[in-house]
Amino acid sequence: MLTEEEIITSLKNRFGGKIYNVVIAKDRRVFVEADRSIIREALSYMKNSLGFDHLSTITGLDSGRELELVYHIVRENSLVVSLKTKISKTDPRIDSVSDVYIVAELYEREVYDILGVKFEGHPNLSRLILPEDWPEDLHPLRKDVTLEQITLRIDWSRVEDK
Amino acid sequence: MVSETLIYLAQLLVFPGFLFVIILAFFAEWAARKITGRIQSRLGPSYTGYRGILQPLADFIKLLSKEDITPTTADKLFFSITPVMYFSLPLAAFSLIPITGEEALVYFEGDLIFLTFIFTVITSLVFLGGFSSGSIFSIVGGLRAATQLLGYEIPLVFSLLYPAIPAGSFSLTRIVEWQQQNSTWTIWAQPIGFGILITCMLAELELTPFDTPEAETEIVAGWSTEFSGARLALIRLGKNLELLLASSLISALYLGGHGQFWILPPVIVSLMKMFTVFFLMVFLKVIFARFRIDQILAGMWKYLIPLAIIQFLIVKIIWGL
Amino acid sequence: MSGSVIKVVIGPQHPALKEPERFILEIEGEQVVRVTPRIGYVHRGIEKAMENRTYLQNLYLAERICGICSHAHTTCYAQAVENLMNVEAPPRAKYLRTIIAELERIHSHLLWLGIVAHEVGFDTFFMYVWRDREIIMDLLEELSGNRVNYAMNAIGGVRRDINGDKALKILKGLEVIEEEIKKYIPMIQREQTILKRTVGVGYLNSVDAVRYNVVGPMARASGVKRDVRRDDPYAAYDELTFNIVTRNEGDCFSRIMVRVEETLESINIIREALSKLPSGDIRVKVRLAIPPAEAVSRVEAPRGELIHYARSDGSDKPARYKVRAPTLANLTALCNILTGVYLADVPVILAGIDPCFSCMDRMQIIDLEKREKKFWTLEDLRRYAREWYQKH
Amino acid sequence: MQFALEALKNILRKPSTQKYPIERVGPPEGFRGRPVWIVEKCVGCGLCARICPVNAIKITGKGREASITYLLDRCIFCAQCVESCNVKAIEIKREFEFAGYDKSEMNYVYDKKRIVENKA
Repeated sequence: MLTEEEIITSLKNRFGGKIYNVVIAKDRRVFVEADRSIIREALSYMKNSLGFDHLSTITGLDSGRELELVYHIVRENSLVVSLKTKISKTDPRIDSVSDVYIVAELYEREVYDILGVKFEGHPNLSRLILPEDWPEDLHPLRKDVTLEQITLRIDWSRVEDK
Repeated sequence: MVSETLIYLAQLLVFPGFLFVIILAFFAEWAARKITGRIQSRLGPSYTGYRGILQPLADFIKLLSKEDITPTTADKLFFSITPVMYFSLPLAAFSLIPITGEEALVYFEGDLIFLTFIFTVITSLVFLGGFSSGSIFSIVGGLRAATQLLGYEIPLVFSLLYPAIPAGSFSLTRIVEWQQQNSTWTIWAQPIGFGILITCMLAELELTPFDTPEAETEIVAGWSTEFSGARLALIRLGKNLELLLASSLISALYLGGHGQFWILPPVIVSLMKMFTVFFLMVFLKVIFARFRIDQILAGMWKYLIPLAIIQFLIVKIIWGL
Repeated sequence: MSGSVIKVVIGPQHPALKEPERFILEIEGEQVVRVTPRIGYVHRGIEKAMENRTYLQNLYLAERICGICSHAHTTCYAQAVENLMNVEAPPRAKYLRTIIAELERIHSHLLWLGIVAHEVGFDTFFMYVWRDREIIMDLLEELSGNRVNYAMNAIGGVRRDINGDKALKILKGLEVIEEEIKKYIPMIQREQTILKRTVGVGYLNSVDAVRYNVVGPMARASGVKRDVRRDDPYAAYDELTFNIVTRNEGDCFSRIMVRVEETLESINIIREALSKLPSGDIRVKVRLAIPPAEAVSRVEAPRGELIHYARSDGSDKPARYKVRAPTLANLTALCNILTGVYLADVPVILAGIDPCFSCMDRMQIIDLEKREKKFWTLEDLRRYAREWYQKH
Repeated sequence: MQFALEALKNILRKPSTQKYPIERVGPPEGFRGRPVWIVEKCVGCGLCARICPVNAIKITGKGREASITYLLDRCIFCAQCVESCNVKAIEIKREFEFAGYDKSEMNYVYDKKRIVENKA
């Protein structure tokens, strides 16, 4: 049973300065920030060496100036590490982790849908939840997208007047 | 001569002919729904008429008033013929069954074989109806009905024909007569045959556990998915008629038909027996889950056909030697 | 062989699916060779909507993510917000949350058992199970004021108390339910038609269950002993003793049995929680001024692990609120199981994961409230839409 | 055949459904139905309108002169308004049959001048 501190130490030993902003919010909840270049490596290290075999989900969010991805990984179904990374808003690209965690394939498609992040190496990066005719460049969860822009996408002119 | 013809016509059209049978079918549907409801801890139909007895009629009229849609992919000719045939075949076949007494309205040597043939034709109609609808669900449903036929056809025919062996006749009227003369029921000598017949009839009538052709959760309404309005009304009525036809056939073949019982008139006796079989089938339908199509075929060939052959040997030993 | 492959589309409207979702199955004969899911038909845009509502209003929005596990979602939401604010719900509130959560689990599992019976064509059993489920629904209505959206949770506690009178009613109802379930277990285990359709169908071994990150009863039916209630305790679960039901077969039948036995376990949990119920306040007064922070909250919903992630930026609305419902986690494994099975087994397997598609899809929402006009007629909508389309 | 006996037992058992419009069971005590404003108590602070998660409450005017419009078709019956009201001017009724043909008939207006609740 590794403690929260031990996990952070071993992460820091392995990746050094590319791991920062470590917060242990409460028992079993750890928030870590990592450089985007090591995300794939860090996740596969944590899965294979530290026993984080469960990827709960990937949260994508728009923090204003840049986009953020949060990988929630779980060890022994109890210790949750939220690995955060920042990516640029104009050219959002990051390595896909779908070969480390199979389920990531689905979660990455969701993030691609709502934020437009391109996952490099993803086997099938296509729409997951938005309709097929949704505009390519309209990513609903970005902060600059207003409710008006994503509201009422029904073509009423095609509906006959009674 | 003229009056005789008129009486015969009245018999054919009113009692015990078409009108009587159709009313009986509505009543049977109500009874089946009510009993299913009570078994499932529900009320069943309860608003129309006394305890909802008019509900099947109300449904029928409602369906008649609904829009009749023919899919563009459907084969128009067969799509229109199937419901009519599906309704009229069992209705016509009813005149072969001696409900009221001594003789059926129509009888001839070999009418049992004719009845067997009608049951097979009905399944072919199901296949045809499904195939002519042009919808994927209907086609799968029709195909499943045809596949299922491969399984139950042989034991069904066997068990239908066994009662003819002791009676020495292929006429239904003669078989019932034979049972009365010997004051016995065929079921005592041939219980296995009765079991096989009930099982195969469940499959023929597409009732659970053999309702794969219209498995709701897999293929919507199966072969009848695309039918609507008056066609659906006819199909539903036809289904009830077929169910009644099957129960009256079983009661005639195995339970002694209209045979005298206490002081009751023969028509009451035969109706009582008919509804006993009917309720047995409804009850069986309610207490099972659905088999898969491959499991049905395997089960039919593995168990029912050997059983049918055993029954044949028993019958042969008693009467044949 | 590509010539003989037929594409069968299940959904978005299909009787095997109680909610709209589409699965494109490529079949050869009666066997499935490839499955492509297409989700998003009940995508309501809840995550975006949450960013535009206050924390208090979001509590009720979170409740409406799912109708069946509404309490699981609000518990998760309340915990996340409490974490953001660094407050703890009082112990009595935690016990009350546990009791409602377990009642909800019983009702959800029974609902599912009925549906699986319906999928194998056994409508009578479906009616029996749903009849017995009414007892729980009535209890929940009595306790919380509504059959489905209980609105029991508040930020910092619960809204209604369970007094002695209601506790007695719960115990009485549980007795009836327990007797019924115990009667059904041997029936399910011996009824041939059910066994034929479920034993060995939809097999998932324990290695794959871990590899595909399967959660909830589906993982436990494959022998993976994972349960957030024990491993990552929340509410009052760390003070209660209970077993985690697991089975090793990994087929649809073991999924049935795991869920049925879990309802019995839930009954015991409620009894223990009622007997241990501490006295005290049921909620703490909180001021909804939330500092910038982030929180991860996990709950064992009836369908498995539910995870919420919240981030606040100091305003009265969350900066980001993420919900991942258990069905989405099981979707990858589901598609894998479906490959190679018979077409007739597809509904049973689909039902086997107890899918809840409304939970799975969230996001865009039609929100007219920010407009100035109060009531919109259809005509207004049309005009608005035409103008909108001309502009863009 | 496991369910044969159970099925037979159920024929004799009282059915668990009812003929709804003829026989009906009321909701239990504490059921969250339609909220009702007690105009005498209302001080017109507008808190209920602000916290309502679905904006089902509109308030016009100020203080004791305020008029409250309650939109039944938007209401989700969460009873948060009842809980938030500082002067306990909102009560929850046990009513639950709200189906109607016209949305515009589902608005209730609570106004000092008219005192009683009116359908708008």
